[in-house]
Amino acid sequence: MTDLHLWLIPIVPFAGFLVNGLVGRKLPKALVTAVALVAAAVPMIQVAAIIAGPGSPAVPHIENLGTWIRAGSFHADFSFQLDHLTLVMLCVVTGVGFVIHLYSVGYMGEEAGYWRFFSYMNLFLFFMLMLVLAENFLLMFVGWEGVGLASYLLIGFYYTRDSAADAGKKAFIVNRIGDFGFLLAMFLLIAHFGTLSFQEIFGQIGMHPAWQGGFLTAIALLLVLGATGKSAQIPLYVWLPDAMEGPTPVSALIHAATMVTAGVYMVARTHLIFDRSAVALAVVAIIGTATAFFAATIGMAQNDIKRVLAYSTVSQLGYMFLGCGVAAYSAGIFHLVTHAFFKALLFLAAGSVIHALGGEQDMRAMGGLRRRIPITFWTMTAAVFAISGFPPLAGFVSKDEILYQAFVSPNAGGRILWAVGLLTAGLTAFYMFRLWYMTFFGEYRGAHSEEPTEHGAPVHARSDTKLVLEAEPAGHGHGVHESPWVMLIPLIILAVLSVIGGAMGWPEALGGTNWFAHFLANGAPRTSHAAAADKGLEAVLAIVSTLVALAGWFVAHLMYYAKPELPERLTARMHALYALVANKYWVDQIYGALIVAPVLFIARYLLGGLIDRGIIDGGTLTAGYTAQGIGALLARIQSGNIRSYAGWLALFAALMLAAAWFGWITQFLPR
Amino acid sequence: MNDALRILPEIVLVIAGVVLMLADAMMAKQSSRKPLGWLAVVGALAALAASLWQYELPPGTAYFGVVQTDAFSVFFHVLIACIVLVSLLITIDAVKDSTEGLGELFALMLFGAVGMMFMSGATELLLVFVALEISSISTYIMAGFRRKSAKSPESALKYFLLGSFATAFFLYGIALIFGATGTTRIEAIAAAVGAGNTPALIYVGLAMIIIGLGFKVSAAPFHVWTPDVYEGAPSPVVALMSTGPKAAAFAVLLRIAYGAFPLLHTHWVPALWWLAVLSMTIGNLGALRQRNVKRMLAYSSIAHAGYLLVAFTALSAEGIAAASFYAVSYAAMNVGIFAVISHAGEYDDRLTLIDDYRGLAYRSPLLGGAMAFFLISLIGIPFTGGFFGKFYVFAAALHSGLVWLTIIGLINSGIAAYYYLRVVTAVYSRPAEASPVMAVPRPSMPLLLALFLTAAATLVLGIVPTGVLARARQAAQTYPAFSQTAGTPLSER
Amino acid sequence: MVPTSYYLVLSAILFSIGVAAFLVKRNIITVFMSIELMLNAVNLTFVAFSRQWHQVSGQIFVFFVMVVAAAEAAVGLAIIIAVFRARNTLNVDQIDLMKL
Amino acid sequence: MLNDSILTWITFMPAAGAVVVALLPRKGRVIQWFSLLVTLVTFVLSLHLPAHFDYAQHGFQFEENHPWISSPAIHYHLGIDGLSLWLVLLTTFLAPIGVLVSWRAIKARTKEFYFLFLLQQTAMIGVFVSLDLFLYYGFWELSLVPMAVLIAMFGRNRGPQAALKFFLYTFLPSALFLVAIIWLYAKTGTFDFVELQSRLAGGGFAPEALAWVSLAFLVAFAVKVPVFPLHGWLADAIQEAPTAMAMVIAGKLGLYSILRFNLGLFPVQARAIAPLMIVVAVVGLLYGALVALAQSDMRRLIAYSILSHLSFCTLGIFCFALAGLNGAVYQTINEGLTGGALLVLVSLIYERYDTCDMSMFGGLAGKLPMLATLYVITSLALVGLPLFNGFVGEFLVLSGGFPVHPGWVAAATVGVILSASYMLWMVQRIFYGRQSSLVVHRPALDLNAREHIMLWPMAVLMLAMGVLSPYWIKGIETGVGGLANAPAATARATFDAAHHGQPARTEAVSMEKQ
Amino acid sequence: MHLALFIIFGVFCVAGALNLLLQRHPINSALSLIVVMSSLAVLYLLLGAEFLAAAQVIVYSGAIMVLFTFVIMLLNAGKEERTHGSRLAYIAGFPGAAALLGILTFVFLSRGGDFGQARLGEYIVTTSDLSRVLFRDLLLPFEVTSVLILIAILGAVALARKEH
Repeated sequence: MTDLHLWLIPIVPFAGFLVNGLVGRKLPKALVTAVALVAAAVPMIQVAAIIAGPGSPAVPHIENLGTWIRAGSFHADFSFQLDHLTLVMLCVVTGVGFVIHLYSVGYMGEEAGYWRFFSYMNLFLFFMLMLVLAENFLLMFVGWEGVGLASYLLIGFYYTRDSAADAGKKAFIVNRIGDFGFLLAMFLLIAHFGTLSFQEIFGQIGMHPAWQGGFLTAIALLLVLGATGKSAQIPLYVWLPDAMEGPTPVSALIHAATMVTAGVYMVARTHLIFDRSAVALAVVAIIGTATAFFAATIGMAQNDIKRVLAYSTVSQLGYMFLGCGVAAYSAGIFHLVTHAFFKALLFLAAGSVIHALGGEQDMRAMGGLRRRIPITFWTMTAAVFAISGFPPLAGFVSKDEILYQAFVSPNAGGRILWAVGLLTAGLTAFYMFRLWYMTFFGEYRGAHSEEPTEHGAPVHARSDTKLVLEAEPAGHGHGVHESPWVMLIPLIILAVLSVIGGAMGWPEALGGTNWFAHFLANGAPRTSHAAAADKGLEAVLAIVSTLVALAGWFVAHLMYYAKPELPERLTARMHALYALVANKYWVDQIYGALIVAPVLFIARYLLGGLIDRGIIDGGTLTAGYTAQGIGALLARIQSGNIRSYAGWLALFAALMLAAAWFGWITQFLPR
Repeated sequence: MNDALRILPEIVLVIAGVVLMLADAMMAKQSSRKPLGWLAVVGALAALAASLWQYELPPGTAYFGVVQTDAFSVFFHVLIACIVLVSLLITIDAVKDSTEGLGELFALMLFGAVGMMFMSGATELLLVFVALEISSISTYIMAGFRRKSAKSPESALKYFLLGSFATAFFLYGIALIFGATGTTRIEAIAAAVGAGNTPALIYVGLAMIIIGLGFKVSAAPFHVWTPDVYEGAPSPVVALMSTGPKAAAFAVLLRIAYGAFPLLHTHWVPALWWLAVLSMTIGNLGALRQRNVKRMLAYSSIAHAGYLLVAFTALSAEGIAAASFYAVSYAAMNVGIFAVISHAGEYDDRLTLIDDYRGLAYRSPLLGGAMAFFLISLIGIPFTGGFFGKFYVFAAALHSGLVWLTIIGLINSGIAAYYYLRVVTAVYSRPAEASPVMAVPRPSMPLLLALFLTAAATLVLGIVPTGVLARARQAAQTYPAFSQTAGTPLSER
Repeated sequence: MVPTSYYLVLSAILFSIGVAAFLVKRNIITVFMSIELMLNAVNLTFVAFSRQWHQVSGQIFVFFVMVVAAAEAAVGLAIIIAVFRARNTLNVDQIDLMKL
Repeated sequence: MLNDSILTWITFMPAAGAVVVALLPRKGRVIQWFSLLVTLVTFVLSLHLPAHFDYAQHGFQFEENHPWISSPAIHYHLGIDGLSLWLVLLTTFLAPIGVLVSWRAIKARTKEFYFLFLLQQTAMIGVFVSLDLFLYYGFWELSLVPMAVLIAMFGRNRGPQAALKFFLYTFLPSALFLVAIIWLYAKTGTFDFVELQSRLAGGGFAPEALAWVSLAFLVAFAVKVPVFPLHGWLADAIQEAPTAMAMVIAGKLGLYSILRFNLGLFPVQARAIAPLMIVVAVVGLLYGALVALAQSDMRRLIAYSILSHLSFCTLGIFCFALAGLNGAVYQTINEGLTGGALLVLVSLIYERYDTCDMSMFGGLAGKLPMLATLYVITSLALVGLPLFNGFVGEFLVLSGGFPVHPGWVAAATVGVILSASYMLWMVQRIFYGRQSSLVVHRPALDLNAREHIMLWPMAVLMLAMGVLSPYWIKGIETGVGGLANAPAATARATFDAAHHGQPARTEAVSMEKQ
Repeated sequence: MHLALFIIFGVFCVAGALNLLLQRHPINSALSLIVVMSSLAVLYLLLGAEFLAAAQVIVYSGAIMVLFTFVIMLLNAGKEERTHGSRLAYIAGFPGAAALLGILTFVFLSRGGDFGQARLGEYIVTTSDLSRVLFRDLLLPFEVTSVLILIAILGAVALARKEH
């Protein structure tokens, strides 16, 4: 077996992180850029080399670097595995990762924390690649937590802003709740299998066809909890919209294309466990569908361009979950891939818009940008159409595959899931076109872009005080303008991929080969029931969903282009509903009131105050005072008066004599 | 002549005392009396040498069986000689040249030591009584020596009146024992008790003797005099009287209990058990609230008497050895701490409250460190004599099956840590801004010597106790009747 | 013919009166006197027992007690004088500078 | 042959240094440099141990056994095994850092400080290497005094009170502990650990008495750890203590002793009380984390976080699973390292701003970026981020304990969430956000060379222990291997039967097999 | 005869002791004590202790009590004031004293048979008998007494010396 030196793939970005992180502050900017880009490019080249390499290596291909943790006979190794699923993920991570690194060179070009930013980005790549390459749960968990860390650092990149620091913390903690599930799942796995290695666990499952549900359900559900945290699904999605506080390339890379899809990847990776548990699959599907719909409704009422995209991401991730939940793992992964293209593109394009407007993120202050930033406009258009599901763009192909799989799934609720998914597709089209229209069409509604906006310093001037002083005079105070080429090239690349990416998995019903599903048949298969369905149904469903997308477009066109006064009328009419949606169903507030506040209350007053101060400290004091009190009482004998001392002596002498005479004390001697 | 050798240390001390008196009388009225102190030190050293030499003597009695020289008495002779020696050094350091009656003070210390030594060697209750009175009366007088303060005569008066009161009980006890047995010789009493004479009288008499001696060792509930007397008496005197007469009284108690009434141990062991428990508890709890250092140490000395009684109660050779060892280690650390107090308080007790000692370590690192060290030993921290003594005592007690006594005792030593540590922390905390910054006088040579001797002894007893331990064990062999019972729980005897 | 126990009881009575006097008397000198009373009571016991056992040592004990009492008296009265000088009172109840 | 006396050298080198310190002049920085030299030499000497340790061998190595006092039979018996090996190393490693962190913080009374500091070192090392119960108890108690005096002398505001509290809390149970030791001696006639172990294993003791004795041991140790609810001294002590002491005040001594004595001498009794200990461990874990959330003083927060993290160790110990025991020891080392580093960092902030009140801070990262970086790294290690040491320990504890007590361990895992919450919140309150007026107005420099020198080794070690854990585990496992419950397969079988009705796996790779 | 004498002087003793207790002027108390001591001397005679009877009168009633009266005079002590210094003295002390008396009396009377009867002139200790024991068997205590007296002198001198 050839040694592919898989460890090199993550280690190069790590080296980049170390160099930039430790000495980046003192390096010239060009060198920082070079290090970061090389660190991002090398893994991509390596992956390409593997793909282009001679023959296909054994699948899965495993490389073991040695033990990481061991106790007794249990051990978890630094071991990497390569199979088709990994390869797909590697392509996405390294490819999109590199493209976004490139973009960032332009976007972050004038930040004082430039070196810091790129070291974090490289760190992220390192952990993401670890996550993808891991051969066991524990190593996967390293990546899993690691990307969370990178995400935390990058969200809080503008750490002087309280909101950014808050958002970073929130992301980390909510992710930790998911990790709690992941950890428990691992403990259960160890308890049952004695190992955490994928191969060994899946091998054991394979050998015991009788194992259904039971502990496997428990494991699967705990894994789902982990996945909901990382992939921002109900109930743990709350961190992702806030994560938009980070720089836009971060949103594109981490909070759209790669990290948030880790949950989907994990479900696909462990699908052998899910396959044994109908309950867990159903849970995944329901969570996915619910999230997709729920987030889409919120997305309709958001005005911050990045927040719209954030909710859209949550919603699309829901689709992926739905795909996995109906055991169509390849469909889920396929959507993951296409979503990486178009959502990254959307974010980058949005970043370009924001960049153009000097930091403005509120869509109500945009409009009519179509001509001023044409390349951004066109690439974004491609993305909007792709996500809305217009054939033959990438989004259409992957989303339809999922909806189709849901429809034909033997589960009782498959049709319901499909219906909700379809409705969501319409909503998606609506809010994406709403964004499109509000941003690019109509009149420019913004104030003069030179002025910093109210709710936050402009994007270039956000890091720290030193930075503000340096950055402000250098800001783009010259009106709306197109971004530099270093930012546009990534847009174009991603636009192309968004347009043609669907070809990989063009459904057989429409004359394609669905190469992607076959490619993944080994790692994350489509389950067999899909094949039983007929191709005609698939075609019909595709048409239906296209029509729904068109409907969404139409409504958006009506409301935000044709009759711009309509939205206000509608909001006035359906005031309560609008408030509900615009306030994101008050979920943050509810969580705050139901979880955070009680926990803090208990911590502060019940535990910290009552128990710690009151009982434990107080108990100590009471014991001390009691002893002192007895001492004081004894000291009362010490009246200083000789006669009373003599009286005391006489009394005890008498007692002593009595005791001696009657022999009392002999009996009262405790043993 | 052979008889005289058996009381050689006492003779040496008497001669030294008399020489001292004569020298004092011959000296000019205004001249410094400190050289007399050195003379006394020489006397004490000679007595120490004589005591050590007595280890060479084969065990035996002298003067018609009135006094006995054995490993046990010699052990205490050596201890008492050492205590007096160091107390003399402290006195030399503490008192001013002008202090009146200094010559008498030194002489009294030496004469008092004669009494203590006779106590530890006497086998005739009459001699015990006389010796006890010598040691007591000399301490009564010394307690009143700090005459500038109204407290000192008061202290002397209280000690004197209550001491005499207790002596009356002690004497009554002897009378009753005499009545029951017809003799006042210890072995003879033991024999007579075996012959079964009027047990009621013996019980009551024994109880009265225990009352009297309990008073002398300040065991609760006969401890009431202790805090007042310690507070008023001059510190160097307290150094002596909290250790010397106490050790001697314990020796007497041991000899009487183990020598004269071994057969009645079922009677006196419970009594001592209760005395031990009460002493430890009352001593430690009482000390908790004290603000005056000397009062606090007085309570602590009550508690330590309790620990010593624990060893008695163990009723084994180990117990005797432990008691003897504990007496030594307690003497070392207690004399040491009073050396510090005496110097810091400059004899007239300028520093009386614990708060006055705040920041002592800042004013004088040496004194502060020494004080902390002795306190730590009193707490019973390992590698100090205090710890090993306590350990040995409770090991003996537990070995004899006294589980509860051991538990009570060690919990008590835990409580005790509080008040000792309060002083340690005071010594080591920064002096308050408002407090008058008191310049502690530079330690003089005798003080340094005293501190060195006591600290070294405390440390040696904690780290390499083997030598003293062997002597203590040898002393315990004086009572072979009990060494066989070691190890069997009390209930099985 | 008097039973020895009568003597003993008499001594016990005297002793107890001595104790009581110690508790009652306010004048330090009288308090001291009650101690002397107690010692005398003990002496009676010694003499009585000495007679009973036909042992001289009991009487010698009494002799020694007298000597000790004399010594105590000398010292005690000196202390009393010192106290009186310091406090100008002979009332025991007022000799309580040190307490608690 | 150095192997025959190395432990004596390591143990008493600091004490000898202390004596020299007492004689050194107070001028300049002589005392500091000398103390640093002593601690460094001790550390270098201690490196001899892992280098010559026989990792294949169970039982004690580098033994020294000389009679000390003949009766009671007390021996000067030293020796280490895999359990104590790394704890000794941790102690010697932290010593130079303790000197460095006190370099500027201790301005007056340096002689007293370093004298006591070095004495404390000897006491701590002595605890780990003593194999004679008497000797052990000596070091155990001795370790209290310098600590208490240092807290009293160098405490910030309420030093004396904190010192008293600390001392009494630990000393009172020690009294009962001493009773237990003496009882054992009375019954067996020996203080020697190895001999006692075989005697006790031989049986013939009243089970009730043994239960009480083991309880006395346990309480004394539990207070020192501290185990909830015996932690009353911890927050005050850590808040007041000079950093060099706060770093070592909690954790290792108590946990080591529980492992060595409670599990080593009283395996049956330890198992009997395990359910209770599991409960208090989990409660303490969550309790500490929650109370930490409510703190506004950095040191107090860290104190409660230490309580929480040490509870992991207790949990790991009383599950009696090999992984759990490994993890408990590992976590003990982690706590010393990471908690220590955090306290060092806090003290650096305190040196610059004279306060530990978090409400006074904000935006410090802009001003002290290096310090902020290291602070974040340390926080992440404490939080248990994978590839840091904390994760290895927590993972081993939790995964080892899970098959035994799934419910409790699951509850303990919640602590993972909470620890992230309070640590990140602390980081945020200090370093992020707008700069507070204190930060703006008080001039302060970023880390200097000395501070770099003491912090980076710790940071690197955190990472190294996170990545290369087998290097440490192999030693630890020889030490704790004998303490675990052997029957791994049955544990899983009962687990399966109890929880899922699944048949026990036949080809199971038994996790706790030895 | 013996009994009569015993009763007479016994009553004297007790009366004197009670008088000591009840009198408020120290001089009266001292005189009462002299009565007690002298009566005791008679009782000693009844018990055959001739030398002691003499010594009792000379040393106790004579020397010691003279010392007392001397000091009383010196300090010009007046009548006692009935101060209320201590309740504990009564609360604890009187029951204690009473219990002491009770226990001792009970012991003596219940075991009265053990102690035999005292006859007049049955056992008379002469001075020579006394000295034979005193200067032989108890020589050392006797000698040691000198130290005691030395101390007493020293102490009296040191304490009573007037300060300047």
